[in-house]
Amino acid sequence: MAENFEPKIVAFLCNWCSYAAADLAGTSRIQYPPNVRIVRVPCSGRVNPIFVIKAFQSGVDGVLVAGCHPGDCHYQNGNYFARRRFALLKRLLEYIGFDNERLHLAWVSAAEGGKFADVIREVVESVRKLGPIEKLVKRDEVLKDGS
Amino acid sequence: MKKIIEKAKFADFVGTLLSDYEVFAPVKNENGLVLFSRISSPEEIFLDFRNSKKPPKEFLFPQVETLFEYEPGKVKVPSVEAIAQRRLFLCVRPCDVKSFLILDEVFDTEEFQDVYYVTRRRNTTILAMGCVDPPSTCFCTTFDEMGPFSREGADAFLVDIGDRFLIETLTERGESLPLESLPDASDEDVQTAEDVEKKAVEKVDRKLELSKLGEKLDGMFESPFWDALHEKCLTCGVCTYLCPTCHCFDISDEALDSKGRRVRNWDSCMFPLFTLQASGHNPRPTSKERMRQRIMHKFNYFYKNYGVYACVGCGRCVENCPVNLDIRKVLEGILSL
Amino acid sequence: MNPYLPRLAKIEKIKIETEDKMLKTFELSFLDESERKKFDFKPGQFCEISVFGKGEAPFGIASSPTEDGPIMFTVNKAGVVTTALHNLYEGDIVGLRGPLGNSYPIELFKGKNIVIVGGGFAFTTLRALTVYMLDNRGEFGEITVVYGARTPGMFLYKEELSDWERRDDLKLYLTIDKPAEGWEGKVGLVPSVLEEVAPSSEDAFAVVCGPPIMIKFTLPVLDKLGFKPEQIYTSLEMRMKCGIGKCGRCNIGHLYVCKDGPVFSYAQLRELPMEY
Amino acid sequence: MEVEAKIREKAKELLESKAVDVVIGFEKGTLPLRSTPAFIRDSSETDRLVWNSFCENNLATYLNKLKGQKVAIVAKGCDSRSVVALAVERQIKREDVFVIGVPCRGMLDRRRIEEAVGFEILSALESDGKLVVKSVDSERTLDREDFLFPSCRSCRHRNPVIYDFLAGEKVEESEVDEFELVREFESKPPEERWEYFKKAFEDCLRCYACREACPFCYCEECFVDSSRPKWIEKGLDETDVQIWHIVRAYHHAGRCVDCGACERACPMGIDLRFLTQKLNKDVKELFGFETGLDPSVQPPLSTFSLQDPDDFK
Repeated sequence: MAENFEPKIVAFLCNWCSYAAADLAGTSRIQYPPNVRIVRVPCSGRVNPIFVIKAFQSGVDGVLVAGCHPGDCHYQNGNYFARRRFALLKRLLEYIGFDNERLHLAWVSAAEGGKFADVIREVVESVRKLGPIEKLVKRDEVLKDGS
Repeated sequence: MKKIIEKAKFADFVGTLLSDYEVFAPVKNENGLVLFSRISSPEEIFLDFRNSKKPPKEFLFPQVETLFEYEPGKVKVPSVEAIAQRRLFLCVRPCDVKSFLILDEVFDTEEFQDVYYVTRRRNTTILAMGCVDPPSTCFCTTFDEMGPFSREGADAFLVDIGDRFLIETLTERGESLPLESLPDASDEDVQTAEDVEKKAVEKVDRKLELSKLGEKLDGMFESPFWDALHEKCLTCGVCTYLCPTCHCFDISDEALDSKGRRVRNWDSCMFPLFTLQASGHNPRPTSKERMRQRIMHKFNYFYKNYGVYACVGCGRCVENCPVNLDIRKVLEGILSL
Repeated sequence: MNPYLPRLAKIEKIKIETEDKMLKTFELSFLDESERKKFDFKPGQFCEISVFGKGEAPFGIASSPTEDGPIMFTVNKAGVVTTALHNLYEGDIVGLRGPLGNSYPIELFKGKNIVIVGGGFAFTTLRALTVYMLDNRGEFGEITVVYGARTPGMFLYKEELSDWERRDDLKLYLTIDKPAEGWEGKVGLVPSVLEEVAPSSEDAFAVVCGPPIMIKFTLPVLDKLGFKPEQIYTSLEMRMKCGIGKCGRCNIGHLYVCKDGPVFSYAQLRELPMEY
Repeated sequence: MEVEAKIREKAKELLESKAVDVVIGFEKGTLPLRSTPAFIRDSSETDRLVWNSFCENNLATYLNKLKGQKVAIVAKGCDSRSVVALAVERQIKREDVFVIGVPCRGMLDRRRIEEAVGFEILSALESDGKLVVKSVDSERTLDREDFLFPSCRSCRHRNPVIYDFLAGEKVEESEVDEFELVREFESKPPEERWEYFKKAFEDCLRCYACREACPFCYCEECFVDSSRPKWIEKGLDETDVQIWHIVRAYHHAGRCVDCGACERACPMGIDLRFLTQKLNKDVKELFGFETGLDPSVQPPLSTFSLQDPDDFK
């Protein structure tokens, strides 16, 4: 089952670096899996951990949070705050037994179109191995969407 | 009629009930909480309890209930059959049985009948059990015709008289219970049951005199009594969520794209959103107004509207309040003004 | 009959009432025609309108029982449901539950002079009452309407107001808070205009709806004009969920605004605690 | 008893001298094994104040409601850390709060006591390390160390970290490893951890006693009450309950003093420190921070360091 399972990935990309990297990957015709749905945020520091948890609850199989390399942040320290926030969130989710490889974190600068594609490929493959999400996802026959 | 169920044969008796009814009885769950839950075998029943943590009200007026589901252009109400099975509440305490009668006043009015509550209520047989050893937090005898052995509202009544139960049927629904194979109760059994009852009634000595309560409450809406009272209240929902007579609820929609459902959840007058208006105005912004509303509702407004207090003296709010804000002390404070 | 089940209704028409676009009037018609016949209501009653997926909220019925066809509601964009309503289009489906609550005491008003005092966007059920009285004009005495708004663009039902101005069997006084160019009508707050108009309290009833600050200053004026508390009625708004006196939140004292109201006389309100 | 006398005396002095408007302490509860918060404004009523092993509430939670008033508060070690942390978060002005510090030997868990003795307790008496509980016809003597609340058992700050007056001699601090249980749990396989997590919160009622008992839950609008956006539903859906607890605990990362007030307030006896202690451990190991010990240090999530550990690839 795992081979033809197409995971749904949500990626929170910071506008100045990782979103720009996604653009660059596109303009450079670099291929990467289409599973990712991109949410553009001003900065990785804008990503509230509840966004990530809410995504998992809605049935998203994997989440990527990407920002500028430390020191490159357009707002100086947004990514430093994100670094602390997601260090704690990742360990807390792991602690409660949630399969932690569903949450991926990456620094991708605006010039790293190639790295962006690699990161997406890596995220999709690692989540594909885990199969559809079971923990924290709302199982609700009425509210189950079509797929 | 009065019959005897040997404790040794109680499991068989419950077995026969299970074949005719969905049976809900006190069960001790893995986390050590005694809760009423649906049982599939007699062994699950746990009788060494004073009262359940959550009141059995939750099976007539569930904490979460789907009112209807909807899709674009279509509203689907849950079929009445889904909630109309024959059910039996086993070993319910008299105070909780009385709470059903109080909830009936709200949900079963002829102008607007709450079909969800009324359907369940009309299909539920109530086999109550007297409190042989009522704890000190109980004050049910405060309310008229209420006590550890009051039978009002029950279809049949169990009294624990040592190695056996005396079961007394009170309504025809009670008579329709499978009691034929049980021996009749001897006069001696009946006498023992009466002694047990007398002892228990005396034990509930925290009896408040409420005759003047309504008139006192009428005059004290602006009284400084409320300022002193509310300060330690945290405005959490414990007292309302564990109360057998609290009936307030919230209605909200849960949706995914174009499909969804409308759900009714328990609500609490202690919560910030209870009376918060879209304009931002909230007639009851702090714990003072909310605590005053809780007391006024249960002991003044409800009495004015329905002629009965919205309290059965079960003591759950007394036992579980995180700051030990004891409603009996509140009432005594009001009565002494 | 399940009291929580809304009937499906279609939005026939949406009209923007005010210049700031925060108020829109919706005309709703039942999908099932037979429901409309059963839907007999009186001025002052309200309905719970459902936007499926967002929730339900109470709105006064703005149309009069004498107007058949779609039922009119004017909605101020404030919360989740009202914002959702404002985002809908003509032809969309909503839910409608009602009529709920009591109404203005029409029987009591018959043969009497009626003074209607409205402020801001609280003119919905007052419109229903006024239109009802105009359609049964003979049954009522003198009708005086004092309606104030912040600016000329903030009046509701502007076309009808101009029709009413031309009628001789209705005294209409429109006022705005501050002078605005192109406006010849009165300028000033409702209480002061009411004092100036000074309708007689003889054999009369007053109906007051508007923001609390307006009511606070209107009552003393009515009192000075000789209106006793039992001659003054108002319609109150509270947070509501069930609309049928069960969910426990909209009470003032022992009365529920949804079931025992929303229309109360001031004699009633004086007996109740000031908690609204 | 002498701690109690000192508290009363100090309270009387503060009220008489008008140094404070109100003294928040504990008075005798209406049930055995219970003390209840008391708000004393009249200096003649300070004799209502008591001190025993059942003063379990964290009174700092009331400071948020008494802004602008001069308040004296009876504070155990953990409560005093709450006062420090609330001042750091600028919710209270330190000079408006007079801390009557009380060295604490840990509070006793009434539910576990009642379960252990099996009978309904009608009265209780404490004397040097022992607790004598009585019912109508039976009596038991218990060792208080066996019935400490979990947070008190792993407490390393029994003496108040700040105080304007200390009611009683300092007690010796324990060197217990406060994160021992967390480390043990971390070593378990994921599935077993997930099962424990699911079972721990399945009795949750969404009554929010944990939120209201905590001094650091002072948001104007809690995320569960938000309707725009609506993060989670209000019912008992398993994932909504789980997310409520995950996010509530997460919001206390680097702000929780592990006083255990949330756990004690929970009517369903849920292991709420299960999540907050993990966060406290991570905050200490990753950022070297412990809440409420040093008024000059910023809470970890409102600052950063260039040398922070980096999980981003």
